[in-house]
Amino acid sequence: MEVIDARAALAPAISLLCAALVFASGERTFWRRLFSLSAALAKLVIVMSMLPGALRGVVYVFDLVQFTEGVGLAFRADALGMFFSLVSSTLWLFTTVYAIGYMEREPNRMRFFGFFALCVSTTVGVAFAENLLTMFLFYETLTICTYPLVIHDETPEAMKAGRKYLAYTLTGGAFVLLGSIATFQLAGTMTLSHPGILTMDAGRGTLIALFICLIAGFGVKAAIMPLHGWLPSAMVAPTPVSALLHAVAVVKVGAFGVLRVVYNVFGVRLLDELGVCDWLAALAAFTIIAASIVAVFQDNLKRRLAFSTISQLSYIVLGASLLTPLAATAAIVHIANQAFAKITMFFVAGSIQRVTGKTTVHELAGIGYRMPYTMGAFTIAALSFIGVPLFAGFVTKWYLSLGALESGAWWYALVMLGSALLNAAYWLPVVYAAFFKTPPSTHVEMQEAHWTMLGPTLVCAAYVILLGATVSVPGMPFALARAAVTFVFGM
Amino acid sequence: MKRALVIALLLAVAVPLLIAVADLPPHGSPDAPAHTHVAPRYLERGAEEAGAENIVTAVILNYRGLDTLGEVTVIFTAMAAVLAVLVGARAVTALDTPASALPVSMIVRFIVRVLAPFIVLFSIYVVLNGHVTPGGGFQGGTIAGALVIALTLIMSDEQAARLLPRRPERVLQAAAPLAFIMTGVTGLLLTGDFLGYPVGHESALVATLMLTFVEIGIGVGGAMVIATIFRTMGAGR
Amino acid sequence: MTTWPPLLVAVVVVPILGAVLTPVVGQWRARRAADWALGTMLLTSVVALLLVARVADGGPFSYVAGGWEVPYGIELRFDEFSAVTAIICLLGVLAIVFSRRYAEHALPEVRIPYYYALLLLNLAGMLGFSITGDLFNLFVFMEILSLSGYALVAVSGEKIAEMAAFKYLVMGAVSSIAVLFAIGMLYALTGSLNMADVASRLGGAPVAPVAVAFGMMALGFMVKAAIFPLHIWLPDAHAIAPSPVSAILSGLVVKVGIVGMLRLYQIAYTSRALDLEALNTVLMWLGALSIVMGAFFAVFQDDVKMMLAYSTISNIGYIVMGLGLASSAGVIGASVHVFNHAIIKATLFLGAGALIFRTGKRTLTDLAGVGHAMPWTVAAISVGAISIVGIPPTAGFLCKWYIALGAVEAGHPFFAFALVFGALFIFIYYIRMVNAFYFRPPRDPAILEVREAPASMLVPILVLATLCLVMGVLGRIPLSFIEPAVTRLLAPIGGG
Amino acid sequence: MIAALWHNIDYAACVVLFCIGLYTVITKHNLIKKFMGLNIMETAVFAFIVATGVVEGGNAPIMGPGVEPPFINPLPQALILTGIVVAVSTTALALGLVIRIWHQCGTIEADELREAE
Repeated sequence: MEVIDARAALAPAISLLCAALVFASGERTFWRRLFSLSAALAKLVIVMSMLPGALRGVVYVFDLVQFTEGVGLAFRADALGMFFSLVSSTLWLFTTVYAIGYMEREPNRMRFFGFFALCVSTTVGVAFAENLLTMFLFYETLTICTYPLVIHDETPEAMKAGRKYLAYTLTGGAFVLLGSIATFQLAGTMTLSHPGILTMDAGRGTLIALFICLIAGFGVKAAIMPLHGWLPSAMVAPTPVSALLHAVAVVKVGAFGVLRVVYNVFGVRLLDELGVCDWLAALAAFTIIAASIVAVFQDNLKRRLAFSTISQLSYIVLGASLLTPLAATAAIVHIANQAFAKITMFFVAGSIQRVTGKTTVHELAGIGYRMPYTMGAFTIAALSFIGVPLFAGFVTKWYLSLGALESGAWWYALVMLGSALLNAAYWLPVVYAAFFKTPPSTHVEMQEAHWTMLGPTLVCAAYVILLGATVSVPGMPFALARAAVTFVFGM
Repeated sequence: MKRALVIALLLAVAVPLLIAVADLPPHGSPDAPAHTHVAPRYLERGAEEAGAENIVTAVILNYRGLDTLGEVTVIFTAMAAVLAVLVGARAVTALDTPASALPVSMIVRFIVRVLAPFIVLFSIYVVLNGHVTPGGGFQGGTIAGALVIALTLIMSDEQAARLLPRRPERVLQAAAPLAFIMTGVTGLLLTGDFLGYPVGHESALVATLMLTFVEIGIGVGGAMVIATIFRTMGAGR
Repeated sequence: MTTWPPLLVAVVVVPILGAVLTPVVGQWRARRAADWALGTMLLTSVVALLLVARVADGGPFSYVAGGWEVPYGIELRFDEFSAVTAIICLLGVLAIVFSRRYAEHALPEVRIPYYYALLLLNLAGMLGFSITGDLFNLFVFMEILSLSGYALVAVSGEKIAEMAAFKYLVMGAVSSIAVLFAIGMLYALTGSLNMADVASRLGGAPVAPVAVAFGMMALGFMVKAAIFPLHIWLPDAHAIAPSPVSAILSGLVVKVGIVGMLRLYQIAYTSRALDLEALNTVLMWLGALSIVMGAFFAVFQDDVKMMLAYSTISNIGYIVMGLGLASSAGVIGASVHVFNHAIIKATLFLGAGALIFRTGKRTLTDLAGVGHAMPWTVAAISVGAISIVGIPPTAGFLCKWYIALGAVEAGHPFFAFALVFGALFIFIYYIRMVNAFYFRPPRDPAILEVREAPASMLVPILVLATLCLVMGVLGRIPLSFIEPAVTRLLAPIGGG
Repeated sequence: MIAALWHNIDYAACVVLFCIGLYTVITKHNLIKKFMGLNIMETAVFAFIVATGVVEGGNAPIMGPGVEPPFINPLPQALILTGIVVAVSTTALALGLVIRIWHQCGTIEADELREAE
C-alpha cells in the first residue's frame, strides 16, 4: 500500500536544514549544539512516526522533482529503507552527543558539524531513494560531504587519505551511474520496486555485465575485497567520523546499495536464473575471512576496527547473495547489529585516545582498571562480534547459517564459524589486556571520559544486548527486518 | 622526420582536394549549376530591380546587402581591434624599431604633393561611379586611404596628425556601418523591408540616392579606417 | 505570437550599431561606454527574447533582407538551434556588467571603449552566425566574431597575450579559409548559397567534391570548437584573456563551431548526398578523446583559468560525441549542453575573474583558503563546479544523461563508459580546485583579508550560479524545446 | 581522372597555391612569413571562387547599351570583394599583434619566442 507522505522527503531534509543552520551559526557553540541536537531528535521522531505504518507494510512515497520522463528525484520509505534510516538516525543522535564532547577543543567545528549533518541527510536520502538516480545522487553527495570530515585535521596524511578515499568512492559512483544509465535504457525505468525491474529479455551477457557494474559501484563503499583499500586509510579522521561514517553511514550505504540491487533492481528470481550470486557470495566469504586474518595483525586499534568492519560488511553482502529469506533477514538485521556494536567500539577507541592518548593495542595493558565502564562496553561489543548468544551478533550468524543451509550452500555456515573464531582471536586479546594484564604503573586512578562521551558508549552497548535479546519482541528492529523480507520475497 | 610529416600533411590536403576539384562541373562551362541557378536572375533583372547597371554592385549593395553590412563591420572590427591592441600600450621594452629611416627624398615629396589632388579626385570618381562601372565605395575609400598614407610618409608627425579631421573622427571611422544601417532603416520605412530599396520608375531617384549615400559612407569610412590603422601602427616608432 | 519579421535583422543590427557608436560615446569618459554597451545588449536581449518566444510558439521562421525571395537574397532563419541567441544575449549582458570594474582594473583606460566595441561586435557576430540561413553570410559573421575574438584575447596587453592571440589568429584564419573553400565548392556544385537550397540541390552532385567540402567544413568548425587534437590554440587564449572575455570565448565562441557543425549536418542529412557514417565515427572518437585528454591536462594545471580552459575542451568533447552519435537522445543532449555549458563555464570564469580581481593571484596554490574571504564567489564557483561535473539537480546533469543514453541507444555503450569516466576525471580536478579554496591552509595569510567581490561582479556570478541550479531542476524545458528541431534534423536518416 | 583534372586545371592551380600557403604557414618561423602564407591561402581560395564564376567568352556583368550575353557570373565576384576585405582586416590585426610582439619580446621568430616564454 503506497501513501503519499512528505515525511519521506522531510527526513533527509531536516538534516539538510540543520547543516544550513549550523553553517549560518558560524562559530557560536551554543546555537550549533542546539541545532545539531534538536535536528537529530526531530529526525528520529519523524522516522519513528513512520515505523508503525512500515511494520504494517505501508510505503510512504514522495516525488520531489521530475527532470524528464522517468528521470527525477523521488523518495520512497519502504521497510528496508526504514530499517536503515532508523539505524542511522538513532546513531546520529548518539554520535552527535559524543561528538560534542569529543570535538571540544578541535578547530573548524562549524565545518565539522555542518558536514556531519549533511552526511546523515544523504544517508537517509539513500535509504529513502525511490529510484537509482536519486540513490546515485545521494551516494555521490555522501562521498563529497564525507571528504571534509576525513581531511578534518588537514595534515598531509589526512589529505592523502582524503584523496585515496575520493579516488575509490568516486570511481564507484561512476560505475553506479553507468549502471543506472544502462538500467534505464534496458528497463525504461529506474524505480526500485518489487520484485526487480529487469527481465531476462535484456540478454544474459548484458545483465551479468550490468550486475558486475552496479555491484562494483556499491561494493566500493561496502569495502568488498579488493575494493576496500580506502577504508583503513580513512581512519585518520576524527573518531566520531570514523564511528558514524565508517561504521554506519558510508559503508552501510554501500551494503544497502548491494541489497537494493539484489532485491529491487534485479530481483531474486532473475538473479537465481543468472547464477552470478554464487560468485558474489564466494567473494564475500573470502572477504570475511581474509579481512579478519589481516585484522589479527593490526596493532593500531582503529585499523583493527577498520578491517573488522570490512569483514563484517561482507556478512551483509553474503546474506544478500544467498537469495533465501532467512539469509536476507540476517543481512538486513546485520545492518543494525554491526552498526551498534562497531560504533560502541569506535566510541571506546575515541575515549581512550582522548583520555590517555593511546592508539595501539599493546599500550592498552590494564586500561580496564582506569576506564572500567568504557572497557566494559567494549567487551560487550566484542562478545557480540564473536557471536555469543544473547548478543546482537549471534542473531546474524545464526540466521545466516540457517540461510546457508537453506540454500544448500552449507559451507558458508563453516565460514561463519571460522569468522567467529577469528573475531575471538583479535578481540579477546584486547579485552584480556585491558582487564587481566598489569598496568605499567602501580598507581591507577579511575578516570573515565566526559559524560557526553561515556553516555553514548554505554547506551550503544546496551543496545547491542537489547538487539540480541529481544529478537522475538514485536516492534523491535528485527520485526521490521522481517517485514522487509516478507515484502521482498512476496511472502 | 619533420619534413616527412609536413609532406604527408600537404599530401593529405592536396590529394583529396585535387580529386574533388576534378569532379567539379567543368571550368568555364555555361551549363554549370553556378551559372544556371541564381545568377541568371541577377543578370537579367538586376539592372532594373536593383538600381545598378554594374551587377556586381547590385549584388553587393542590394541582393546581398547584409553581407556587405557584415563586410563593413569586419573592417570596423579590424580598426577597433588594432586600436585595442596597440593604443595605450604599457611596458614597452627597450628594444625598438631602428631609428626612423632615411629622410624622404625631394622627388617623392614633390610627386606625392602634385598627385594628391588628382588622387582625391580619382577616389571620389571611383566611389560615385560604382554602380555603373567597376569600382565602388570601398575601392574609392581605399584609394583615399592610400593617399593619406602617402602623405603621412612625407610629412612631419604634427602635420600628419592634422590630415585627418579631429573632431568627429570617431563618427567618421564608423561612417560605413552607420551609413549602411541608416540606409537599411530608410529602406525599412519606405518599403517595409530592412535594406529594401524602392523599385519602380518614379522612385528610381530615391533608390539611386540611397545607393550613392551608402557608397559615400563606405568610401569615407573605408578611408578613415585604413588611415587610422596605419597611423596607429606607426605611432609606436 | 506574431513578431514583426524585420526584428530578425534587428537582433544583429542593434549590437552592430551599438558597437560602432561605442567609441563615439566613450570618447570622453570610459564609464559611458560601459553604460552604452549595456543598454545595447539589453535592447538586443529584448529582441532575442521575442524571437525565442515566437519559435517556441510557432516553430522556425525566416526573413529575407531587402524583401527578396529565397535563393536570391540572404535569408535569416530562426529555428530552435538559433535559440542560442538568448544565451548569447544573457552572457553578453552579464559580461558587460562584470567588465565595469574589471576593465578599469585590467585595461589601459584608452582601450576601454574599444574593448566594449569589440565585445559587442563579437556578440553581434555570434548572433548573426546563429540565425543566418546563408552560407556566405555565415562566413562573414564568423569572421566578425573571430576577428573581435582574437583582439579581445590580446586586449589586456600582458606579455604572452599577444602571442596567444597570434596563435589563435593563425589557427582561426586557417580554419576560416577551409570553411570558405568548402562554401566555394558547394557553390560551384549547386549555384546557390542558401543552406536549404543547397541541401535540396546537392542530391545528384558528384560524391568526391561533396565529401571533401563537408570534410573541410567539418575540419574548420572543429578547429573553432577546439576539439582534440585541434585544440592547441585554446588554453593559452582562454586563460590569458580578461575574465569576462574568457567567459564569452569559452562559453560561447567555441560553440560557434558546434552551431556550424549543426548547420552542416542540417545540409548533409537533408541532401542525403552522402552517408555520414565516417564523419560521425570520427566525431565520436575525437569527442571521447577530447573528454579524456582535456580532463587529463586539466588535472595538472595550477593556474585556475588554464584549468577551466582545458575543461572547456572536455565539455566540447561531450557535445561533439553527442552529435556524432546521430541518435535522437545524443543530439538533444549535445544541443542542450551547448546552452548549459555556456552558463556553467561563464559562472566559473567570471568567478575566477572575481578572485583574480580581488587577490591578484591566479594559481590554486596562491588562492588556497580564499573561500573564507570571498564566501559568495567561491560558493558560486562550487555550484558551477558541481554543475559541470553533471551532478543532479544541476544544469550539467541532464545533457550528459541524454548523451549517455544516446550512446547506449545508438549501440555504442563504450562511449557511455567514456563519458561517465570522463565526468569522473573532471570531478577530480574540480574537487581539487574547491578543496584548495576551502580546505588548504592559505599560503599567504593576507588572502584571508581580501574583501568579497564588488556588486557589479558578484551579481552576474550569482545570477549565473542560480541559473545553473534552475536549469537543472527545469531541465526538461530546454530539452522539449530543442526536441522538434532534432527530430527534424534526424528525420531524413530515419532517426528521431 | 587526369583528363577531368586537366579540364579543371584552373581549380587545380588554386589547390596548389593553397598548399603552398599551407606549407608556408606550417614551416616558417617568422610570424610575418607565417602570415604571408595565410594570405597566399586566402588568395588561393579567392581565386578558386572567382574561377567558379567564369563563363567561357563572357563579358563583364555591367549592363548598358551594346553589351551582349554571355556574362560572367557576378555573384562570386561580389562574394570575393567581401572576402578580400575580410582578409585585409585579418592581416591588419595580425600586423598589429606582430608589432606588439616585437616591442615586447624583441623578436618575431616563433622558435625564439617559445624560448623567451
